[in-house]
Amino acid sequence: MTVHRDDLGDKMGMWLFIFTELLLFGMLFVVYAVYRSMHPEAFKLGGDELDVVMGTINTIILLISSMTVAMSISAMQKGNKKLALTLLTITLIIAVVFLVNKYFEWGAKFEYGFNPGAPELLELGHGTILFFGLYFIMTGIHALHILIGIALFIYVVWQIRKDKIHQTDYVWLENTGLYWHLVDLIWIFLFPLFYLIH
Amino acid sequence: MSEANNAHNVSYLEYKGQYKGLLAWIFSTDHKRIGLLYLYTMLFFFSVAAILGLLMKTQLIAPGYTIMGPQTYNSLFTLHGIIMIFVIVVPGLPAVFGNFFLPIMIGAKDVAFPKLNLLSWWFYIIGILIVLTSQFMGDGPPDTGWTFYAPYSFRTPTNVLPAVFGAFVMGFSSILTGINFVVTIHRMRAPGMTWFKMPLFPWTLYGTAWIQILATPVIGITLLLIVAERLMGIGIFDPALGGDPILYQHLFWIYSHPAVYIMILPAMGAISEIIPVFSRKTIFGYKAIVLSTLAIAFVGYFVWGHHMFTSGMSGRALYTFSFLTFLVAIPSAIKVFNWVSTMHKGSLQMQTPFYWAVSFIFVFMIGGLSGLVLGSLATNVHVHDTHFVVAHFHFIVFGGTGYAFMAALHYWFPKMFGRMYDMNWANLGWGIFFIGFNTLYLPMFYLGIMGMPRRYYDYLPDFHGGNIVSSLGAWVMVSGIVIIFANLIRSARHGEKTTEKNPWGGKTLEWQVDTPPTLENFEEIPTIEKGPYEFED
Amino acid sequence: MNSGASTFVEGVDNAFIFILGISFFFLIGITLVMILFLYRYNEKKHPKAVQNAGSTKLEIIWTVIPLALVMGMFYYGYVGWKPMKRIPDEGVEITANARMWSFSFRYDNGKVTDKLYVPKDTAIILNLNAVDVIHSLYIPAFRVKEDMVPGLANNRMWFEPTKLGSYSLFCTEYCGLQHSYMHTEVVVMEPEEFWTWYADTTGVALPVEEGADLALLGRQIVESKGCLACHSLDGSTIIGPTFKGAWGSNVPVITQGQDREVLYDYEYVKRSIYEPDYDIHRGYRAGQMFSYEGEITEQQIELIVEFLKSLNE
Amino acid sequence: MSEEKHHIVSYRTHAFVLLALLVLTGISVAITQLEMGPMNTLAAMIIAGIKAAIVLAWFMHLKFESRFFAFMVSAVVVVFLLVLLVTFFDYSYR
Ligand code: HEA
Ligand code: HEA
Ligand code: HEC
Ligand code: CUA
Ligand SMILES: [Cu+2]
Repeated sequence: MTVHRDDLGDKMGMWLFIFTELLLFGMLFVVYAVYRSMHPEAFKLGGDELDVVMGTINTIILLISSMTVAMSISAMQKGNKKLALTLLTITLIIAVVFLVNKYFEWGAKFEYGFNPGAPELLELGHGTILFFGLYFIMTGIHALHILIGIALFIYVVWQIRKDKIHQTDYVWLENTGLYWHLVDLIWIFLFPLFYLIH
Repeated sequence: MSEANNAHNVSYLEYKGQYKGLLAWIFSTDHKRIGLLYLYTMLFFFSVAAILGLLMKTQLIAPGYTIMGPQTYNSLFTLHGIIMIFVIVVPGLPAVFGNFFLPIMIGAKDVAFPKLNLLSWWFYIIGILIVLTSQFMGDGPPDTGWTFYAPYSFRTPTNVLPAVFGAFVMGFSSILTGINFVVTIHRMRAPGMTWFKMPLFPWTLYGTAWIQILATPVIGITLLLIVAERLMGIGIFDPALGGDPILYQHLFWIYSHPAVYIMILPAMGAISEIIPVFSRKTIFGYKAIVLSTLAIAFVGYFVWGHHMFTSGMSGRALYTFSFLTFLVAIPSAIKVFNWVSTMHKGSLQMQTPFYWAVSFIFVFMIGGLSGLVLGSLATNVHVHDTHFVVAHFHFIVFGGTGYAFMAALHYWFPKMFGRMYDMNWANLGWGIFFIGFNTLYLPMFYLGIMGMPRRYYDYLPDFHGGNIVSSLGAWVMVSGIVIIFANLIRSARHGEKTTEKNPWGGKTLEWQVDTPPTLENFEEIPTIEKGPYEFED
Repeated sequence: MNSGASTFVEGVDNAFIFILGISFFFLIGITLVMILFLYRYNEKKHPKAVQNAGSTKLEIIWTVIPLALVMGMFYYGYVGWKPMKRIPDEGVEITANARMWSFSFRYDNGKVTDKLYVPKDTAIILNLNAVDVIHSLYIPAFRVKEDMVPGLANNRMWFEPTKLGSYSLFCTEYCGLQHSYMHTEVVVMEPEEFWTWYADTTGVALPVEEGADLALLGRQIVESKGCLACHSLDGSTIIGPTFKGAWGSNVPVITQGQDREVLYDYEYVKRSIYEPDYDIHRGYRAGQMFSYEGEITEQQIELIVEFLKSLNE
Repeated sequence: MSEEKHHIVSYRTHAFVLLALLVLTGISVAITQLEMGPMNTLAAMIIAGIKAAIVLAWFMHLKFESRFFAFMVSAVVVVFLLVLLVTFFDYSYR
């Protein structure tokens, strides 16, 4: 069989996939909006329990990582393999740092008994249960996407080393980049909705 | 590669690749083989689920215990619904005929992502297997109905998890098919095939693919939330923890209503192919049909609330949804009118696929018009969750999608298998089936108007009469189906061989390639100059 | 079918007639046209097709006319439905309680019944309540139906019966094993008759006569409250543990995560009925049985206990 | 079949984009510390929307891709917003 190559088609496929992800999270945002409209007070109080500093740090590093990925694509287009690899490695490290932060954040919440099903939480009233339920579900699924992103980056780095991804064929890198920006996009909305409401 | 195995002249059925036997199929990335994989899987599970339906009807032939207890009955309609919806009619025509014919009809050698295509079949099979494990594990088969309504779905002790998770995995399959088709249609049409020279079946697949992409993730996350609810007691839908069970219904139907258009659009596409060919006449109102397809796909996204008219939603939401529901009925009406007009002054060839197509229009009208009764607020309150609804959706899902599937199967059969079926048996099977079908489902409308609720294992004696007729109809219909399937299966293996490229005189590309198609479909990609249905005077 | 049994019937049936009328018109019309075509333009009679690629005029016609018709349908549906949502301020308020798998109706004076008794020509307002999962209250003769959603505030429906008699009342939202047995009746009475019935509250406190068969009375309660849907009398497990031979046994239970054994006595039965999730019988699931507090009086529990005792003989 | 031209975005542009995003993040954190009632959420959402648009346009190259991509993205956003709106026909009037 003749192997046919269609970068634009591949990119289009990736975008379509991103749409499914957007709607998946979109529905969680719908759920969030509904419950917030029912329990505005509890959601404010819940927001106060979250650590704004931690959230801001994570936002900043995620944005930085988005830039490094975008830059690595530019580097690849210019044929600068080494720079591309360095930038991707930085991204990977940031992704891991993000998860470490998340781990500590979640850990603290578990300690206070805000995790689903904890007896302390059950006493706090419906709004708070819903807030933390959503918090864990939404940041949890987001974290899962970060994990997938990490796996994709490892693969891409490996392929670049083997010169399977190179200056004239880098659609994998581009698509992985798109995926990573999606993760960033979602966080852009998660962050104010959970951490910043007062 | 030896001469005999040249991709250009060896039929896809005989091509010898890397693997042999069964493996040559389940690891093949050829869109035609994948189409057949879906077909076989579906025929098998259709038979299973159909037998479940038959058992239910047998139970309902008389009030009280007939052949099973309530727990069995409840798990039967659950499994019946899950299989019929998620395994048969949602993937249905796109996965079988879309995979097989979309690339050929637009002049391409394969879909855009052949490996993804195979992966999607694997997701499908794995999803089915997961659903099936729910039947055999400790706590008993799930008994929630295919709608998994909260909070019952996490109160019941039965195995809801695997069923929900299996449906979730099948969602991936649906999404991947959708992505594949959109990219294929955008990027791989043969030179000269502009959008408005594309046949109607690919058009409907395009609309469907968009719904698959935009709606399926919704059911994905909803089912995941049910899983989270059962495993962790997270409280999103649990009224005891503050959750709102009605929100579950919103999310469920935000997917499942568009899903009914996933089921019907490709069916309409197949009918739009068959009618012009057997009328020897170009399709009437090509553009109107295309636009109505897109309109259904778009508006269909915003009418989900008509499944929830008695759920306790706000009054304003109720009439908004009712209004939108009526709007979405119009494009379907336009299609019906165009089909009938296509037959006007044609030269009608009375052959099996055409019988199926014409009877499709009839049963689809009944199903669709009963949808109008359901879409109107006052009448819906009375017949919601009664057998009227059951009749509506069997008429439109089985009558619509099912009939179109049969029509498509009889239409494309010679091309797919390079063999012909026995026309007389096929027509006989169709006749018996058609009679049985109407005897089975028409009484359900009556039962519903009289007030017999659905998902009732047992009923008051008042409803006995209608149920007897209906149950007898089920048995008539089975005889029809058995004849049809037996004929097709026999013919696929031993039927008369044919290499005739164009047995029905169609004008679309699939009738210009070899029978059965070669591995790469086209020796040379054709350049398109004419529209798809240009029959000469 | 029971035409005129409530004030809604007319509006709903008008919508039915309007929609079904148009539907039959199109169904029969289009079918006849198709049959005519099959006959007239059969290839034998009409070997040469006449090409015609469409007509904008026709497309517009058959977009606009059906659009007008469905707007008519929407209108009739709206008109027939609107009064159902306009709940009057004055009327007899009754609280309808649903649970797996029985209805009970509580009147303002504390009377609780299994059937719904209502006066004719009076607005009846039902406050809908569900304990466990979603149920739905459906009275076909009155053309009313509304889901009973657990936790949903202000969940109400109303109707005004206009004909004497008794009519079926179904649960139409699937709610599990015995969903199809979750039905009862509405009894429409003359207002005077209703109010006399209403004032007679002797049913609230059971008149236990001297020498009555207590176990039999207990059995009647257990049957009417739907306990037997989950608890068998023959030793088998349905959803909950069997009643057979249970009295006086030592039950292995889990109390707030602690394993322990308790004696199956009056206290235990009472707690199981009022606070079922306090002690969970090992091997069974919490959250299946919901509290009957307010629905079963202590006096009734005594009778249930008599019945349980009788099962040991 | 890669006949399309590739637009290479310069490192400088990327750096500016990041700077803009960080500034916007700062603003949104600052603004939400003020007591403005429901306006808080509105402001935060508007800023998040701007940030998202920036990421889509530059980092995700929508600005340099064929117009059809941007059209698809807006269509999806519109569908999502309509779903949200229609859902609130129920919740706003319960
Ligand atoms: C293939 C699937 C399919 C399709 C295409 C449809 C099409 C339609 N459906 Fe159906 N529906 C289902 C599958 C489908 N449905 C299923 C599975 C359920 C039940 C789910 C469950 O609860 O388990 C359901 C339930 C359902 C309900 C909820 C019932 C309830 O539970 O209370 C409603 C309510 O509005 C409804 C309405 C409609 C309408 C208005 C259409 C319209 O699109 C129909 C349009 C067609 C026509 C109008 C006929 C052709 C036109 C003419 C003959 C010309 C004349 C026309 C005019 C004058 C307008 N459907
Ligand atoms: C594609 C969709 C589809 C199809 C085709 C069918 C087909 C049938 N269904 Fe369907 N049904 C649903 C989708 C479908 N159903 C859904 C979604 C529900 C809702 C579930 C829920 O409430 O959750 C439902 C619910 C439902 C109920 C309602 C249960 C209730 O509410 O109480 C009933 C009751 O009679 C029923 C009966 C039947 C029958 C008798 C058939 C028959 O038409 C089947 C007839 C066909 C045969 C009997 C064929 C026999 C074939 C063979 C023996 C094969 C031979 C094989 C070879 C030669 C290879 N179904
Ligand atoms: C929906 C199902 C259901 C219904 C209806 C139901 N129960 Fe139960 N019941 C259970 C389950 C499950 C358990 C075991 C779990 C537990 O201990 O809470 C149980 C436990 C009990 C127990 C403790 C028995 C033991 O062996 O531990 C008693 C007593 C009891 N129920 C009485 C009743 C009575 C009286 C009624 C009717 C008024 C009733 N139940 C209705 C499901 C039900
Ligand atoms: Cu209660 Cu069904
Ligand atoms: Cu629908």
